[in-house]
Amino acid sequence: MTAEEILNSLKAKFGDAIVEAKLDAPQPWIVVNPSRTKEIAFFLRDDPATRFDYMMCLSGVDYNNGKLGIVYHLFSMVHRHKIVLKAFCTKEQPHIQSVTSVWATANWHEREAFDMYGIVIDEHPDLRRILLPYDWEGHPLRKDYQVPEFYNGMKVPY
Amino acid sequence: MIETKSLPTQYASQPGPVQTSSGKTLRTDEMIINMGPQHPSTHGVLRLEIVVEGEIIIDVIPHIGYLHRCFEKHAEHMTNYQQVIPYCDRLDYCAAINDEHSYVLAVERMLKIELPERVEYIRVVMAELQRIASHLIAVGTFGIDAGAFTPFLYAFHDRELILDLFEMTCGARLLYNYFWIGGLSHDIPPQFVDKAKQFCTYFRPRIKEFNDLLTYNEIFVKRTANVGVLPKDVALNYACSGPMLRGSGINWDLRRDDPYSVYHKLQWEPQIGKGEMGTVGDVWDRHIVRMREMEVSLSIIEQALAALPEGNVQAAIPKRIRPDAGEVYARTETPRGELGFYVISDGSGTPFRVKARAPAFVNLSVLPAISRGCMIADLVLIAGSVDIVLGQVDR
Amino acid sequence: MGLLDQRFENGNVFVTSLENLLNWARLSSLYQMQFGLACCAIEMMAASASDFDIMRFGIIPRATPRQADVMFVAGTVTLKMASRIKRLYDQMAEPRYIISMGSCANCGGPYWEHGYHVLKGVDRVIPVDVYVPGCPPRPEALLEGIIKLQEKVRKESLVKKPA
Amino acid sequence: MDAFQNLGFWRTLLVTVVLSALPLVFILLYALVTIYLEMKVAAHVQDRLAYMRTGWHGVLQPIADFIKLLQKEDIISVAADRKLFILAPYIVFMGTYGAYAAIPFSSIFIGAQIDLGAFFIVAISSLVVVGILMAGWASNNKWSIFGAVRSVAQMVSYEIPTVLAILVGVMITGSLNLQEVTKFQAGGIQDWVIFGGPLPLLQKLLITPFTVITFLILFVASLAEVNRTPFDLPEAESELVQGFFTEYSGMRWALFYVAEYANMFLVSAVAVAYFLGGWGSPFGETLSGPVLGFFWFVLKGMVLVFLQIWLRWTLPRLRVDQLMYTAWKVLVPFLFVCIVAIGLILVL
Repeated sequence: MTAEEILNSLKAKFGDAIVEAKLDAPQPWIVVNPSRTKEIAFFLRDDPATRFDYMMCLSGVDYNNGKLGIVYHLFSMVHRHKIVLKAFCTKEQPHIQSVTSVWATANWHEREAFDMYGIVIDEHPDLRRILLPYDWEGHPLRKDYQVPEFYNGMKVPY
Repeated sequence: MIETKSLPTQYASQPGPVQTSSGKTLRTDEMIINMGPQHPSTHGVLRLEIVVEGEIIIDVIPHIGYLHRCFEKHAEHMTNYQQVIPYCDRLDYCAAINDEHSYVLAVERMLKIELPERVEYIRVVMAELQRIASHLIAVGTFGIDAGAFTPFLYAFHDRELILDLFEMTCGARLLYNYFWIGGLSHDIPPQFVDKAKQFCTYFRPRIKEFNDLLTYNEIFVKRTANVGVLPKDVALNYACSGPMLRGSGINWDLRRDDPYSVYHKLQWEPQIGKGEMGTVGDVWDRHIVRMREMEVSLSIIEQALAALPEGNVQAAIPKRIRPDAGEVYARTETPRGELGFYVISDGSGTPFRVKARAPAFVNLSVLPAISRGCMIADLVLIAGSVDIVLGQVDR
Repeated sequence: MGLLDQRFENGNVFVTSLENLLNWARLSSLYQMQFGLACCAIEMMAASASDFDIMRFGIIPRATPRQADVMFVAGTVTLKMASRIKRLYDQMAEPRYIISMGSCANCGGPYWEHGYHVLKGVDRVIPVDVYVPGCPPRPEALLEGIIKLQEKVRKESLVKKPA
Repeated sequence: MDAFQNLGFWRTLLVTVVLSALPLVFILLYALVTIYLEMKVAAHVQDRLAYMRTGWHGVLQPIADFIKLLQKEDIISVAADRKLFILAPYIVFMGTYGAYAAIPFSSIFIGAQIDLGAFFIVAISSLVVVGILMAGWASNNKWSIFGAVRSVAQMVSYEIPTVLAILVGVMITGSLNLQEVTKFQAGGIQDWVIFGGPLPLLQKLLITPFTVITFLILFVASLAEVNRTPFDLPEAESELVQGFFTEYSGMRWALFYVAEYANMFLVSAVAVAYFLGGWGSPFGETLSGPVLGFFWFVLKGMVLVFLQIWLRWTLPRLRVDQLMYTAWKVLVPFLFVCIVAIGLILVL
């Protein structure tokens, strides 16, 4: 299936939940509503025409204009096609729905996005920090992050 | 809908409350044990919080991040794209070349440049040599997990020979910085081809010796067969890759199915687990897939060396790399599986965002699902068969 | 401190002979704690494998800190790991020695500037006896570090240090 | 011991103390040699050299280790059960050392001429289990408890095949006294119990397969008794850190260590006494005598110890349930068959 067909079938099913799309990029992407990612993901995985059963990657991004986002790279082992989904949120309201129930691999990736960007993943079964210590303050991969002077009495900068 | 709860029960005595015939529930005691961060068998600084009932595991909670070295932050703060390569080396320190390969591939796809043939062939040779070296560490330390120390030393002895080849080429033993964007840091030395061929002829019988020592050892087979079974659907749902996925019987190899470099010009077949000693997808299958992949790599190396063309080892690229604004996700098959780099460029000379999709990170996340109901001794083996490198898990 | 260290007021012939014997025993039997952090751990493993064979110096890996004499801090120490390393150091029995292996453990290495989660040098939490530079150091460099440590142990004294 | 009955009380005491110290000297010397041997054998299996720096080819290494451990800081953690923690290594060592009393080192030297020698060894070496359980419990460390519990389960299970195998020896030699057993096989290699003992030719031919199997089972079971690979689960390094002595440091740990090596020789000595002719020379009368007897006994024991070391550096480790399976469903049934068969052949 080409990206255009995928976009059309998504539009037909979800309508206004599909915010925007860029199909002429080398890896075409579709922007979806951050509070409806789960049902869209279920549809993409279970629809026999798409069958995106393999999530390659899930990355949090700080776009440095007050916008945060999560990028889903999907792949189908059955049809061997790819698509990129994106969901954006603001720094003030960083909420994106979890897709862990669709692809189990998203669990740790989403925890990492929370850890690094502070994106709150709604409906995530176990939303804790994953890489940094549980008592760490701040979300280091945000572009405006300031490195703390001390952590637990240990000096952090060189 | 894919059923992820179809995991097989591994022992007759399932953990949980036991009822007598009169309906009374017996009390059983559960215990929490910490394995790691310093433990002989966690392959680095992984910490596993284990809930056990006697020796049987009820739950495993991995705690990672003890080696979080801020790779993604560094990638954003370097002065140019090339400076990220040494940090990629340090992600998966057992297979540094494969990490570089993935990153330079992502940037090259972004720049849309064509590489000289010679570069691609040398890259294939190096990547496959590195794959053998990495698998040797994996199976060697796996031997230690199973209680056999000697195979580890046999494996490391052979690995040294590969490191000699690398050292001859770029001067480093472990972290190379050899693949550069648009080519290689420099050409291979003249005697390299002969030495590499010698290594191939030397190493083939050694694989057999290793198999006799460990893989087909009766005790080892008893320990690993039917343990830690990872069914196909679970493997896909957790997006496992590499020997993990192939061990579960899925015929999937990025070198063949999402071709990069010159793998499509060479003759070879991916190895998959067939459940020869037990169930498809058990620990032994993952081990044998690694052993057989080493043989496949040898044949790839021999073919690539035979077809090695003459030519330049650097494509004509601008001194200052400034890809157009955009994004790319490129993936390669590393010894641990699919290593992808998601690179976003904003048109400046430094990457805007680099996300490493680390195979060890993803493969490790399946560990709790496949080790419930096992024994502590099995957990050690399952963790060993996942073949994690903490540098990649924690980045 | 070992059982006898710095228990003597002044050195005499007996004390110095005992000192020589104990120092010889200590330096020839440095049990290593089986513990690696990152890239350098692979080189440490290579050093204990057949080609370099660290056991020639009497170094045997022990899995528990209680029975170890020397800890190689081989790799990047992160802030999350630092408290654990401190605890492992505390669990080791005196006399105990630390070899900091590789640039990361020495001073933060390549992660010194932007590594928000990297401890810039393990000597900020535990005392270090020998620093082995390199990223990662070759196994030969580690062996040299061990010889340096042995030289250091040879000069230890049982006599109480002047206050 | 009969020779001392005419001496006074104090002289008897003195002689007893000196004589009982002899096995201790032997154990210490033997432990030093075997620790060195273990590492060297391992190294040569693994294509390397091991100790090279202390003395010629590192022969002084065990001595250096010993001196170092002597003056190492002695750690007893706050949460540990202090009394049991301190007591445990001594009990483990005592169990082993006590068993040496009934080992016939030579035709003129045996610590105690007990008629129930074999029985005494089996009984007193079980004391080791108590010590190990104490060590594991007192350490207040979960890995230690696991090690201790595994160790107890393993030793108790493998006691059965060991005792049954010794029983086969008793059936053939007709004695529990290890000196008597040795004298029974004094005629050289063809009279050793492993080859059927001094029986008529037909019986010997019939019985030999069973005795060889019994000896092999005894050897396997003894591996488990002393926690050696492939049965080294109690101290499985990759699983339980160091098992029951995870928390021990310095001299106390050294005591465990020496006891472990002493145990290796102990089980070998029992096997040698019952199946390999004890201190008897393999050539019958030639090259026999009290001193040469001692030499033969130690040589045979060391060959078995060497086999244990060799196996350790070759094989992987079993799992707990497989370990129990091996004991109860493989070794014990085979031994029952052997016992019945040997009994039938003997009454022929």
